[in-house]
Amino acid sequence: MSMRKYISGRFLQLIPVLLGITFLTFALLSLAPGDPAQKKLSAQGVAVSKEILEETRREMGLDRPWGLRYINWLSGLIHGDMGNSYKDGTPVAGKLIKAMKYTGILSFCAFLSALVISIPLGVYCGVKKNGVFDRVMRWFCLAGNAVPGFLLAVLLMYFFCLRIQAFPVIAKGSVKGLFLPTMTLALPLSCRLIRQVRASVLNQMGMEYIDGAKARGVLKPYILIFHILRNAMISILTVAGLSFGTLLGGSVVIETIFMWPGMGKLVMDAITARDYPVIQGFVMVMAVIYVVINLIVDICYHLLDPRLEEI
Amino acid sequence: MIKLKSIENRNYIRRNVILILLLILMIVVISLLAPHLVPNDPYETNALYRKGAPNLKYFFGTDKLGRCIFSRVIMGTRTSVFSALLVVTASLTTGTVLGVLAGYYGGFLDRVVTGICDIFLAFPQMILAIGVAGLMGGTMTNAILALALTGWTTYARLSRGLVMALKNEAYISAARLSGSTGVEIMVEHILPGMAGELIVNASLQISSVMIGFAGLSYLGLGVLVPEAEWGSMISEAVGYMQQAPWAVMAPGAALFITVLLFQLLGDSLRDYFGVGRGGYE
Amino acid sequence: MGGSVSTILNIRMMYGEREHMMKKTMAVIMAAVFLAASLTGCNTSNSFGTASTGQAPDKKILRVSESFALQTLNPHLDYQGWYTSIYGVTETLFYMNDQSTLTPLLAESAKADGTLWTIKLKEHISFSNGDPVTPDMVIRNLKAAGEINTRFADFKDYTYGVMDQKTFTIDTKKVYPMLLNDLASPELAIADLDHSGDMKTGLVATGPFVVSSFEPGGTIEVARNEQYWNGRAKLDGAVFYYMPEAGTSMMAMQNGELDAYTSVTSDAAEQYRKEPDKYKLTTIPATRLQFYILNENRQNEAVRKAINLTVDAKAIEGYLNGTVSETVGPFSPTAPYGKVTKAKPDVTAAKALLEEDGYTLNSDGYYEKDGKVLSIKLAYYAARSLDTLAALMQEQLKEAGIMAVLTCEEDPDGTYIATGDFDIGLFCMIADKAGDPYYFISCTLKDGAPYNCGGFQNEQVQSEILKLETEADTKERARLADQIIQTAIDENAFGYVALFNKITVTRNGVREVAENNPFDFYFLNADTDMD
Amino acid sequence: MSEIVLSIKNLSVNYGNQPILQDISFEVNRGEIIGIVGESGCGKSTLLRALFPKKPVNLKVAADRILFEDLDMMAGDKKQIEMLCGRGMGMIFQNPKASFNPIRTYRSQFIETLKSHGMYQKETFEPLVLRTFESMNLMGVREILDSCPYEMSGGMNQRIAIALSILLNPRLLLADEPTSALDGASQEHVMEELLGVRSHTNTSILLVTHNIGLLAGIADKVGVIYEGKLAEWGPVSKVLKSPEHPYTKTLLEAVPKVRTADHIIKERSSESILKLQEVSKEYKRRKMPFLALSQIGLEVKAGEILGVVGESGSGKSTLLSMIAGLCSPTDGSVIFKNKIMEKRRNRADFGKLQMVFQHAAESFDPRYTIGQTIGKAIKNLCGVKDKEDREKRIHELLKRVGLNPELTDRYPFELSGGQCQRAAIARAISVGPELLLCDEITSALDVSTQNGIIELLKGLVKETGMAVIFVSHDLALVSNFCDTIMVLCKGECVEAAAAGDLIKNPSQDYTKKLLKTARIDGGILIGTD
Repeated sequence: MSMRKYISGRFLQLIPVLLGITFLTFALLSLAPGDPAQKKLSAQGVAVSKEILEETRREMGLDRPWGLRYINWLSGLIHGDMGNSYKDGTPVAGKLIKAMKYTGILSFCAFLSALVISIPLGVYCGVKKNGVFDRVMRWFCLAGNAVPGFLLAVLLMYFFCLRIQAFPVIAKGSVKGLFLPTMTLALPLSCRLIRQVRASVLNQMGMEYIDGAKARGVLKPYILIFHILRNAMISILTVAGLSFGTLLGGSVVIETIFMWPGMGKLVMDAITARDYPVIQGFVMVMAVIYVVINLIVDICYHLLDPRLEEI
Repeated sequence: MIKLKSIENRNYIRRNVILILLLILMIVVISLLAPHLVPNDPYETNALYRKGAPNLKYFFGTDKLGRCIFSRVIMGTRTSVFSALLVVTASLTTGTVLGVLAGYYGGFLDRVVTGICDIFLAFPQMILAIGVAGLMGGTMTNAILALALTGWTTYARLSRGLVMALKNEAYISAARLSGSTGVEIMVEHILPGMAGELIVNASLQISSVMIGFAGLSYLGLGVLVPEAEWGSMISEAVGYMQQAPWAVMAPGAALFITVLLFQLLGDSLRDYFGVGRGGYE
Repeated sequence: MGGSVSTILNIRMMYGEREHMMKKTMAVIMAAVFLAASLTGCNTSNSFGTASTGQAPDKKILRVSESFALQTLNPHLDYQGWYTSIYGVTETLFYMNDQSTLTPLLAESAKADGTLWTIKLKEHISFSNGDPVTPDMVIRNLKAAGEINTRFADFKDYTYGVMDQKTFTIDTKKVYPMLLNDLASPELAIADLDHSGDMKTGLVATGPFVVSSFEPGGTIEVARNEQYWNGRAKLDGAVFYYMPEAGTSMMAMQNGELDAYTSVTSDAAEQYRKEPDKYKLTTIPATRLQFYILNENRQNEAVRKAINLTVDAKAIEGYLNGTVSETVGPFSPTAPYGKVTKAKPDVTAAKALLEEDGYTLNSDGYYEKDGKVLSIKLAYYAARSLDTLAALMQEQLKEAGIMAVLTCEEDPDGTYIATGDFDIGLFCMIADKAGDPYYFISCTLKDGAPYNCGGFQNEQVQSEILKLETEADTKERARLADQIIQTAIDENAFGYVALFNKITVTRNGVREVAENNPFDFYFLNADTDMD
Repeated sequence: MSEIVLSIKNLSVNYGNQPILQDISFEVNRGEIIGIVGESGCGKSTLLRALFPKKPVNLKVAADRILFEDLDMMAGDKKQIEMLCGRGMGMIFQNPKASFNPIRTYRSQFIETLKSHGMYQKETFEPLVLRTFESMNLMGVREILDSCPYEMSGGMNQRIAIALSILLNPRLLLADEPTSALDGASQEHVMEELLGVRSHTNTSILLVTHNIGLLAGIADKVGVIYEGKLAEWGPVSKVLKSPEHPYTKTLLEAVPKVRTADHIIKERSSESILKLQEVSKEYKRRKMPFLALSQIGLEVKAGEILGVVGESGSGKSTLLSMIAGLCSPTDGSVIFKNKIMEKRRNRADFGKLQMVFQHAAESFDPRYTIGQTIGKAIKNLCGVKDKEDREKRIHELLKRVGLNPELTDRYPFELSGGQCQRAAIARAISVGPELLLCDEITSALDVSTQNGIIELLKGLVKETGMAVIFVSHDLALVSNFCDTIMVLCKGECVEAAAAGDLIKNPSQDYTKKLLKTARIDGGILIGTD
């Protein structure tokens, strides 16, 4: 199995998926009610006459059928230009990269803290199955999944910022500003991950080779780390990889509340302002990121479990 | 094959599942009889008693426009629970049918279905939901469509995987040899084999769909303002949380309990059927 | 991506050797590795953003939250001029004072005969880099704005002339009495086009403040313009954070991290009213108008009159607790024009009218005529709390026995405004764009106007509008405007409900942030101060 | 140290509250190999689990005395007993894959085990392993150590597991049916290895198996367990030659012996049921095309029983599924009653040709009763519409295969292995096929139930005159009742001939080797040729 051939194969698969997505988005956008020119001109509620509307629409190229627009958007893409945003004319690529940086950092920290929280707890619950701690954790995880993100965000902000003044409300861009959004993202994620870690640990503990190792008198910590945790990492990694994808989607709500100018916020504004190029660019970048994440998860999969050979 | 747990353990789990099902049934009944259970008209505004504390007339107090929160929560069950059930049944049926066909017949159909799945999966669910709801306008039907559009892929991939595994079981080949047609095999042998796993995922997805609705409402894309839906009630009340905390707590608690119940149902069904960890998102 | 693949490859080797080493139990090492990674993960992040500037001890820096952020500083593009004016960086030839009357700022005086306007600039006006403001630079600004801002496209067709160092002429080719009001719009700000570069990072203009740091789409900091032509700003500087979420601004204010901000939500306002010692709330009716159009092609005079009598603006103002103020005419009470009257809400009179018109009350309290219930279609869109207004109007109409059916549209201009498919059509727009009544009247009452979609036709009004187009004297214009609007109200074609309030919250000790000016595009100025 | 390694005095064991073993007493001397034999499910594996220090959670053990050398296993101090695992007693499992984590190298698992007992020094590790592997003639230490268990065959895994337990030089080795999951060749290697272990390190071995024939060549003493009791105990020659307990007698007869008496050639109509012409099948595994079958040609006449013998992986199941139409040949054609069969089979084709699978319980959908499944086959293929008629035919069929009819409403997991297989056969013959394919239908069963199934098959062939293709890895069993035998090795047909000629004078040496191993199981026992 040559790694390069596999990777290039996976990237080739990306092309049809990308075409599919961008075409779907273009169709969806053109069918949607709401006219970008109208939204742009009357952003501050000032009514606008018909001629000015027509002229702006022509300027933005909205008068041509969407099929045509799709094709020249694609040709633009091939030369690496994702077009300019309707809202302020700045190139879409720049905006996306800047937003990507913020979302990337937030997602990475949230993902890491979720792993740091859920793996030790998950393993402990798995090993001490149906103990007191395990039951408490089960209820904690079920509860953690039942709280909507924005409510958790506001409650955390209210508690941490106002009540115990631990963090400033306006702390965008600094380390302190990172703590609250990371926690708001990490908590629900780790609730799901703990359940997954516990399940895969239990799954591994039931395997026959564990009895084999015990029969040979192998010490407990070795069994835990090298047999149970190592093999369990495979399924933990898959679920974690998938959830990283949703994190990267930039949870719009958290980014709006904590003033974190990530991708979620960017696409949310773009949708309300019908900023088609930004939406297109976002969809494209997300598709690439998603495939890359799946690829990384698969590679780790093959490294950890060499049995899967059918590349 | 399904691993059947030791007998007395299964009775304990079965009792658990029935208990939770009863509680959920109670919620569904509340939502059905909502219009009759409601003490006062959920849409009637009362200027004199805005953001009023809970009292005998208004059990959970009133919101910004003086509407009774208790009756809105009761009415809210109908919108939240039914729309979540609608989304899940829609995505369950489409996803499973496509997944089973792709898994059983394989070949070209399989590539097409997985291709479509990849496209939809490349969208994070929330963003696609926001996209559809935002572009098509914030009505409940659009929100249901949006979440169903992204929900079906989980079932398609899950059922395809299960069918691939079940397809090579001996009793499937035996059934083929005893003359059952493809469709008969799918309906009589494969679907019952997967039913456990699908139901577990369905109940877990109901909870994530409800949270999804709340998120959409917070962004103003969920339900129209006057209509009572927990998500929009919470997002509206978060603004004046400090003056009227009950306005947030009541719908929040209702959503929390219902979602918790469906999670519990999913969890105990998973133990009952002894199925693996189907991914649900 | 290559990086991450190689790290994964050496995870496999790492497992290999560590197993051989086997010095300490692996559990300790695994936990340490995870903790270290998460900590480094966190603190690498502070290398990228600018840490928030805390309150410098000696300097007076005003901290403000704004719900809009600029990508570039070019004042002529779209509405960016509104914000460069809010930041106190740009100024225009004329400006609207608190009574929305036109007052000279950069310009000394202006007079017009027919279509030719001569404007004289003030003596000692200069840019923040010391260069004097020449008529030629002003003309280049107006032309530039005409080029890139479609709403001021006329300015690229006018002919300009320079008389001397301080005066220049504008020929508008056809009589256009509202030229000075246009010149007062913030989009026509005067900037030094030679030294502002591409206006991506800096801007040289005439305002009391200059841009010290600007992060596109994020925070902007301004400092005092030491070479300000019109005195000296009291503040040392100001910071404008981009905070789109109202709840966050409120918490920041309560947490002492903000000094002032505008467009305060009603919930936040109620919270601030609880602590008068800390916060000062100023609420004045601004220029954004909530009104409804009555469809004359669908409902007869009696029904429309009954509707106007039922809708109680005072009660609506009560419900929206402080975000809006009821209004009679479309313009703010302080403006010189728009002095009109309308009938007090009176449900019994409305019912009498309906019964007179042959309607009878049916069992569940709605009026019906020969078997058909009087049900009217109320179309609105879910923005600017029009949805709450629709719900409240529905309740009020129900008392008068009129069944209002709500339909929400995503895009009003594409639907009920264009097709006229409504009995009552709600809309919200800025009525007083630049201190002159003509703009609103031309949009809603003139024949063929975009928002005259309720079948309003009145010969006399049309002739008055024509006269208004060319009338130069402001008093005469006010009289004409009042008469036009009064006819619209009397004919029950339109219903003006409420004007959005401009609510500004300031920490005690903060003064002069244009909180009494009805226009949204004035905030920071030379007199702004805090202690 | 004392001569007796292990002495047990009336041990009784039960799972939860279900008694399994009662008053078992015996002693194991140093360097002695004890064989324990009994039907599957009689509790012989439970005996080993009861002796091992780490016991499954709900296993209750009571005994007057269990002494391991001089350590009292019942009352001794916990720590010392724990230390016995691996150091004092070694354990070899039935499933060869069970002893090692499949995706970690042998080297890391060897080091880990040695380290847990503080016996690991970096320098002496490799030579030590080299010496032990040599003593068990395992070649290529370095390659083995650096490869992973999933890359090795079951046999190799088992041998490496034994090597590892020897490294810890235990005094007693418990082997729980170490060879039953392996095919002939690797079975032989493992046996030799165990004998080697006993002679080199004087370790005593407690060997548990259901195949009494196996013990003949290896065990010093034999114990027979019947209904939880030690029915018979004594030196191997006495027990096997002149058994006292009736159960031991039946066990001995049930072992299939290579039939040397000449086979009576039945007169048969010459009508050929099935003909295969140069059929081959190619799979894509690990990118390289893998030839499962190449150029197989065979012909089966009505009423003929064709035995197909081959080790695991020789393509025998692929052959059957191709004939049944479950998968299609890459080239060559399957001709059934001189009509070429394509991949898409309709109901008529299935009617004439049926198959019975190796794991009977798995060939029934667990959610339907036996009656329902058989009923469906009748409804689909024989077109019997009304219920009573079907009910009657099901009862008749069950009687015919020797099951009492009220089993119709029982679920598959409520039936024993043998009963399930009989029900499967009932389903297959319900449509009166002209060709019955049997895919190792007896290898998962005990020896006694195995004979019952064979008798049933022979009866059915005599009655209906249908042809049977019987696939198995056990040449001795096949030689007993098949008319012709075909030997498969790695997808190629090595040799095919009438049963008698093939047994008497096999032409290929592969067949000779197969015969030799088959003889070891059955032959030595009785001493006939």
